[in-house]
Amino acid sequence: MKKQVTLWQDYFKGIWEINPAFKQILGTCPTLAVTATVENGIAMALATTFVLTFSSFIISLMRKLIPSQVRIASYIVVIATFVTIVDLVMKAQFPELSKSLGPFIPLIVVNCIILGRAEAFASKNGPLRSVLDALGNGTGFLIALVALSAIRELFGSRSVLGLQILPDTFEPMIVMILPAGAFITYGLLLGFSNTLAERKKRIAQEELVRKYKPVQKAGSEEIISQEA
Amino acid sequence: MELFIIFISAAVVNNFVLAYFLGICPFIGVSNKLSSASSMGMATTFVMVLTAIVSYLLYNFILVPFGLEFLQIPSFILVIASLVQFVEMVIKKISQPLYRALGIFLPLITTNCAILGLALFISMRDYNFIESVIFGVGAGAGFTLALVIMAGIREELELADVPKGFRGAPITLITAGILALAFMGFAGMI
Amino acid sequence: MSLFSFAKKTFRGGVHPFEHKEMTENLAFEIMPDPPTVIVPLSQHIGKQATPIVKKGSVVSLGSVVAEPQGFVSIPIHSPVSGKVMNIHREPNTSGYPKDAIIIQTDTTIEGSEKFEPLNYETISGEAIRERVRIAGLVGQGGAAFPTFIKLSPPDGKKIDYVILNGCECEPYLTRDYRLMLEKSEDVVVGLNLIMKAVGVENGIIGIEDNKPEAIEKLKGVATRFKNIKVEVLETKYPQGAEKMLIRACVGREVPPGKLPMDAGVIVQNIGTATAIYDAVVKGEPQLYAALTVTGKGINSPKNLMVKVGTPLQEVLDYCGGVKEEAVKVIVGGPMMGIAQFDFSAPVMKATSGIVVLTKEEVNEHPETPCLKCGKCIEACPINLVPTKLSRYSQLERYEDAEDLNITSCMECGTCTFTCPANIPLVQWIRLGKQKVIELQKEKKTA
Amino acid sequence: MKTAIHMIATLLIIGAISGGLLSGISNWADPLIAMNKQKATEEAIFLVQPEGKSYEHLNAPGVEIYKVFDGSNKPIGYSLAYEGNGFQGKIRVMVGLSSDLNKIVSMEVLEQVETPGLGTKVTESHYKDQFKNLVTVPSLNWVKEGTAPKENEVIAITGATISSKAVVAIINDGMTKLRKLQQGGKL
Amino acid sequence: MSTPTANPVYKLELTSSPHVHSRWNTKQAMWLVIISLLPPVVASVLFYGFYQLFVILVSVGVCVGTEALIKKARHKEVTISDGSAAITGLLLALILPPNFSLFFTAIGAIFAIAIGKEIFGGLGYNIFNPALVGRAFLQAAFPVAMTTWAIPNFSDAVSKATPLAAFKFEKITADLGAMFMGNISGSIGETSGLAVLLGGIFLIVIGVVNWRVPLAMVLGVIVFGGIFWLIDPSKYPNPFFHLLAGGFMFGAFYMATDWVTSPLTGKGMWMYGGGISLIIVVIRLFGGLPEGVMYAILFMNGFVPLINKYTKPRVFGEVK
Ligand SMILES: Cc1cc2nc3c(=O)[nH]c(=O)nc-3n(C[C@H](O)[C@H](O)[C@H](O)COP(=O)(O)O)c2cc1C
Ligand SMILES: Cc1cc2nc3c(=O)[nH]c(=O)nc-3n(C[C@H](O)[C@H](O)[C@H](O)COP(=O)(O)O)c2cc1C
Ligand SMILES: Cc1cc2nc3c(=O)[nH]c(=O)nc-3n(C[C@H](O)[C@H](O)[C@H](O)COP(=O)(O)O)c2cc1C
Ligand SMILES: Cc1cc2nc3c(=O)[nH]c(=O)nc-3n(C[C@H](O)[C@H](O)[C@H](O)CO)c2cc1C
Ligand code: SF4
Ligand code: SF4
Ligand code: SF4
Ligand code: SF4
Ligand code: FES
Repeated sequence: MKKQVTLWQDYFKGIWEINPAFKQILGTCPTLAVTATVENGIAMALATTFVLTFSSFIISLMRKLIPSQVRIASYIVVIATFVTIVDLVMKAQFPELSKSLGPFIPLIVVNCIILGRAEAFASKNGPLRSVLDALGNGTGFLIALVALSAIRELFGSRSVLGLQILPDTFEPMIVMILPAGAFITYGLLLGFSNTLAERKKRIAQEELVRKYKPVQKAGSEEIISQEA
Repeated sequence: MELFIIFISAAVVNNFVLAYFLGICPFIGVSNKLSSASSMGMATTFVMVLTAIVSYLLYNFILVPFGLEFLQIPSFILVIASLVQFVEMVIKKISQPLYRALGIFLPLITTNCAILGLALFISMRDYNFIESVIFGVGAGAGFTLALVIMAGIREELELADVPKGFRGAPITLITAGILALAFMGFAGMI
Repeated sequence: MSLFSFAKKTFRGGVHPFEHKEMTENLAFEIMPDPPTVIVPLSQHIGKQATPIVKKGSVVSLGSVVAEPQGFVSIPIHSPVSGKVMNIHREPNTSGYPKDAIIIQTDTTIEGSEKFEPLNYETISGEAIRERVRIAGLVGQGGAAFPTFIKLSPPDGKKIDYVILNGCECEPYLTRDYRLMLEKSEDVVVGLNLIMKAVGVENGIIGIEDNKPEAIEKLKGVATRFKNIKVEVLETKYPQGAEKMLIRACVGREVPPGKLPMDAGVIVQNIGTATAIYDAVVKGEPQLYAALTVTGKGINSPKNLMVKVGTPLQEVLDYCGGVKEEAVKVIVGGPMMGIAQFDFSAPVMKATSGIVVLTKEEVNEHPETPCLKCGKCIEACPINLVPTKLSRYSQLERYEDAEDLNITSCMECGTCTFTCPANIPLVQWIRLGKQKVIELQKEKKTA
Repeated sequence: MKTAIHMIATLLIIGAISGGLLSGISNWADPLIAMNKQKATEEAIFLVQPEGKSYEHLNAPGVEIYKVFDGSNKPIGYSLAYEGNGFQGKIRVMVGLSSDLNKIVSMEVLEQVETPGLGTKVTESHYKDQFKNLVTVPSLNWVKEGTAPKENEVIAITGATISSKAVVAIINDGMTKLRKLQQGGKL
Repeated sequence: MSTPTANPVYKLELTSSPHVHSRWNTKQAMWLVIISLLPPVVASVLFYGFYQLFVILVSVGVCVGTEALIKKARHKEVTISDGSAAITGLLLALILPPNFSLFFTAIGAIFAIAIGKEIFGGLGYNIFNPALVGRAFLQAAFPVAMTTWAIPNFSDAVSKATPLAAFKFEKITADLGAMFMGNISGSIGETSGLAVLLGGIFLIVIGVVNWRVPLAMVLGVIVFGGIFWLIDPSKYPNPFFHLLAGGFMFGAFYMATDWVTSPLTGKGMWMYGGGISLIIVVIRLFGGLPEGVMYAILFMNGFVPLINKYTKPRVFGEVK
């Protein structure tokens, strides 16, 4: 029973608690670069998840065999191998998509999410948990990329996933699919998610104060006003 | 003139950070203090130039002749990793103060996609040797420029009343967005 | 504007507040009658407070010594009236912190007064001048109340080239130095000559702002009789009277941060200090009077007064017709550097130069907004600091950054606060930060 | 010493496995990739020469030029691939030309990184259709909207004058090179 | 120790020195800027008609409203009466093309205040000029609408192209006299050089605007533009064309001089003004875009913190 819980935990924490794009602020470059359309965003997230999952799996299997001095180098080779596989497959089967993602597929190699999870999790845990962790982080990354690209595509091209949503009278805001729009949208999303998280924390804290100091009403107010 | 254009294009018009989204992590991570930003910029520029040279040689004299292009990604990344190690060792030998200034930034550079991106661009665009070097210098200068501007702004913002949730990465991204708007003025100059 | 003023001698920066000197500049000094009681603080100077040599109930005569100096940086204190010692204890003080004081009830029936032997200023030796200045208990009249005899005894090895008399009176409203220069021109110049003799210096300069043409005229006339004394006309600008600025304007030297004027080979004394030296040497009088201006739109009849040291502020205000209802501030000193008062039983001291009573309209206060980065404070700071950053660092308790930006060089002239359109209390924050930085520096030294 | 051997051995083994795996996959992928590329080029060549049925890659220095033949193997003209700077970056075009090089059959934009919604309008038909039957002598020219174009002129897109101008300039550039080749009898 | 006999008769303030203050305050400076903008406002209505007044009203209204909302949401004092948001709105409207959509205007105004100003903490903390941030956003979002010009009233011109666009794309140099009076197309506020000069000189004379920045820009553009003109007068326009064309004057007097986003020190202001003019000339002569004043000012805004840091004045008495 307990094990069940931790396994779920391994998967779910990647979605919000340690969401790579919103909490760890890793993998920023692809997050910004490929989110002009939802299609690209999803493709990028899937490619990343693929590499992340397989390399986590392999690295977790080999974790006891690799001497720690050449740890990073070995990880990089493993990751680079999977990235090359993705790159070649995409080029062979989806030439259009491969073109629009540009150099960002090869760059998955240096995406810090992958090396980060390899170092922080896969090198210390068994294959099952590592794969779940990788899938969780991949899902978190996917959610973030979809959120970002949906906003950008909606305002920048009036559509989501190629389907026109906003009416023709709405002039598309080209800036949203330009670098500036990417930075600003990501910044705003991040800011609002932080604000939300902070408010949650504050409310929880107030709750605690109220619970444990039911008599000192004035005192609790003071703490709140200090927070604000 | 061609070389000058490559330089300006890499440094300003198609700035790696603000137009190509490469090296955003160090851009966000190391831009909170001016001193570390300029050190990081210099270290990265140095590694970029070396990478440009080595990856040009590797690609054109080993991978292509032997039909090993599919090993491009693993070999580039290994080369970069060993280059950084090598640079670290050399700096440690020749100058302790420089090592202390740059030391902690060097390992970070290994996982900096701007460097790998640079190597990939060089092979993709068929630059010749001199062009590759100039491209490396330009990209490094552009990276340093963006990093240093941002560090200056962030030191200033520490004194500002930025909403709590927006401090740190969010305001940095938004500032980068406005900077990217400003850099658009240089479009079409290449 | 500042483009056209390069011809006149001055320093970089500064501001020009409304002067408002017209209220008192044409009023001659009146001598205020002795008050019923005087409160004589034991510390009216920088340095250790003096030790009382009288007790409760002692009878003292005018000019007799009531407290002896304690240590080197200290001075004796003389009784400003004849009377009986009522008590010796803590009393309110114009500095805002209560201080030990001797309270004397005036008794005009007590006969006699003590004076020194008058000396001939042409034949007197430097040594004798210094000794007279010491026993007469003179302190600088420029505001800091530094014991004057110490300034007159520079350590061996320091070569002093100039003595500058500070006749700027750059604070708005105040006209004490101006009236002294007009009414006692002779004493001022002779006083300067005595200072030059005491420190063995050849060159004397009297620096006067160009808003005081009559004083310039008069002193130039008297100075022609003396070799090596000249009058420099300076641009009217606050804080022209600050030592470092004055030295820069008159002789073009800059006193480095943390150094004293004598390190630049200059000694600066106030006009009032010069007349006090004259009185002590030539007339043999210890310092019993404070010359001061009582002014501002909040006082009924502004005056220039000679007031006995130890007179409570309330007495002085009452003598000048009392405070108007619309007054919002009563300041001892000038409006730029002075200290706002809440307790009018605090006494006038040796170095008190004025009491300014301001109304709301004169204070010109507006709500504070965040810094607008207009740069006016930087342009105005005579020390070339960056007040906006210093105050913000101090506010955010980033004292190390403040130290790096030389917060300790600030002379707290208040020019920055005066000029700031955002109405930020810059110097107030800087003062706080400066104290903290100095504390931290001390801690570091002892650690 | 033992750890050193261990280290090197590990790396070598990982490297060998990776190399083997990749060479396998690349053996499978390379022909596909090459085919994709080939197909794309071919499509473009015939897109600008609708009558074309076969082509021949001419070996000309500095330009990518194809001679195009119709069903009866009669040469009907050329397809020229050429590139130059647009507003944001490189623009690559394919131009179908008559055999005497004096007329454009049709024009296609292969690659561009112009601003979406602005410069990308050069790929839309109302712009590129203007190039059909355009006279290339003495050279192409462009005019602003509201002006009647001559037989060698195209109307620039409002808001994307720079990109429109760039396409014209790129074609002119390519034509200059071609004419030199033509004079040298190399076509 | 005696108890202090606090005087009950007077309401005394016990703040520390200095006890007097100059006539300057934030609100007054801002309202003076608004007054100084009257000539360009009048000129815009004269040249392009009454509709422009609606654009101005929408822009000002939305800016002020956005600022009030954000301050409320952050539980801060609502400070719209200081006039700074109104200036942003006014300036934003004046640098838009004639007959601009009111909806787009509102979007620009929201962006200017929310992203250009309040996200940095509001008045005094923003790094970039809010009105220009708003315009740069609009330019990038709706480039076609932002480059659609109109022919001003009283003009006998036939082309809607701005002098800069005409120069860039057709190599036509406009008549300098017409450019000064305003008989040329352009953004509604920048059209008349005369009106801008009137307001700008007013600001300099009353001391709101520091003269160094406009002077540095004017000298800079004459020098940098002049160098290219001397190199090849047939290819590059004469420097006075640069001076009168586009938003140069408007930028130099009203926008580069924004206290908040320009350097603190005199030396810094020279560098800043010079940098702006260099970038303007480079963009105009070599860039893809016809005009670069907005980009140049925004770019140099980004440098201001660095400039401030390295032009810190020498502390009095310190030897370097
Ligand atoms: C901001 C500032 C303004 C000053 N203005 C004057 C002034 O106007 N006149 C003056 O005599 N002293 C002024 N002083 C004091 C002088 O710096 C200096 O201490 C004094 O002239 C020394 O003379 P003393 O020892 O006789 O007082 C000022 C000091 C400061 C910090
Ligand atoms: C601790 C201390 C020691 C001083 N020592 C001397 C001295 O030896 N010689 C001298 O001429 N002035 C000396 N000064 C006086 C200063 O130069 C200066 O005149 C005094 O602080 C008053 O300046 P102000 O009125 O500008 O504030 C000393 C001041 C202080 C605070
Ligand atoms: C965000 C942005 C993107 C732009 N993208 C393009 C572009 O892709 N192609 C182009 O020719 N001009 C582009 N421009 C340039 C302007 O639209 C320029 O003013 C226009 O090309 C001039 O054309 P006009 O004379 O029809 O106004 C862009 C401008 C901006 C602000
Ligand atoms: C001289 C002066 C110029 C100004 N220029 C601008 C400007 O160009 N754009 C703007 O949004 N606000 C301007 N303001 C208003 C205000 O300073 C600006 O909104 C701040 O940047 C907000 O923090 C100006 C204010 C002054 C005093
Ligand atoms: S490693 Fe590169 S891709 Fe990954 S987040 Fe860092 S900078 Fe971006
Ligand atoms: S009051 Fe201040 S400014 Fe005036 S003379 Fe005295 S020290 Fe100087
Ligand atoms: S108070 Fe200090 S910081 Fe302010 S102007 Fe005077 S010396 Fe400069
Ligand atoms: S004078 Fe005030 S508003 Fe201006 S820069 Fe200094 S602190 Fe800021
Ligand atoms: S106030 Fe003008 S010089 Fe003192």
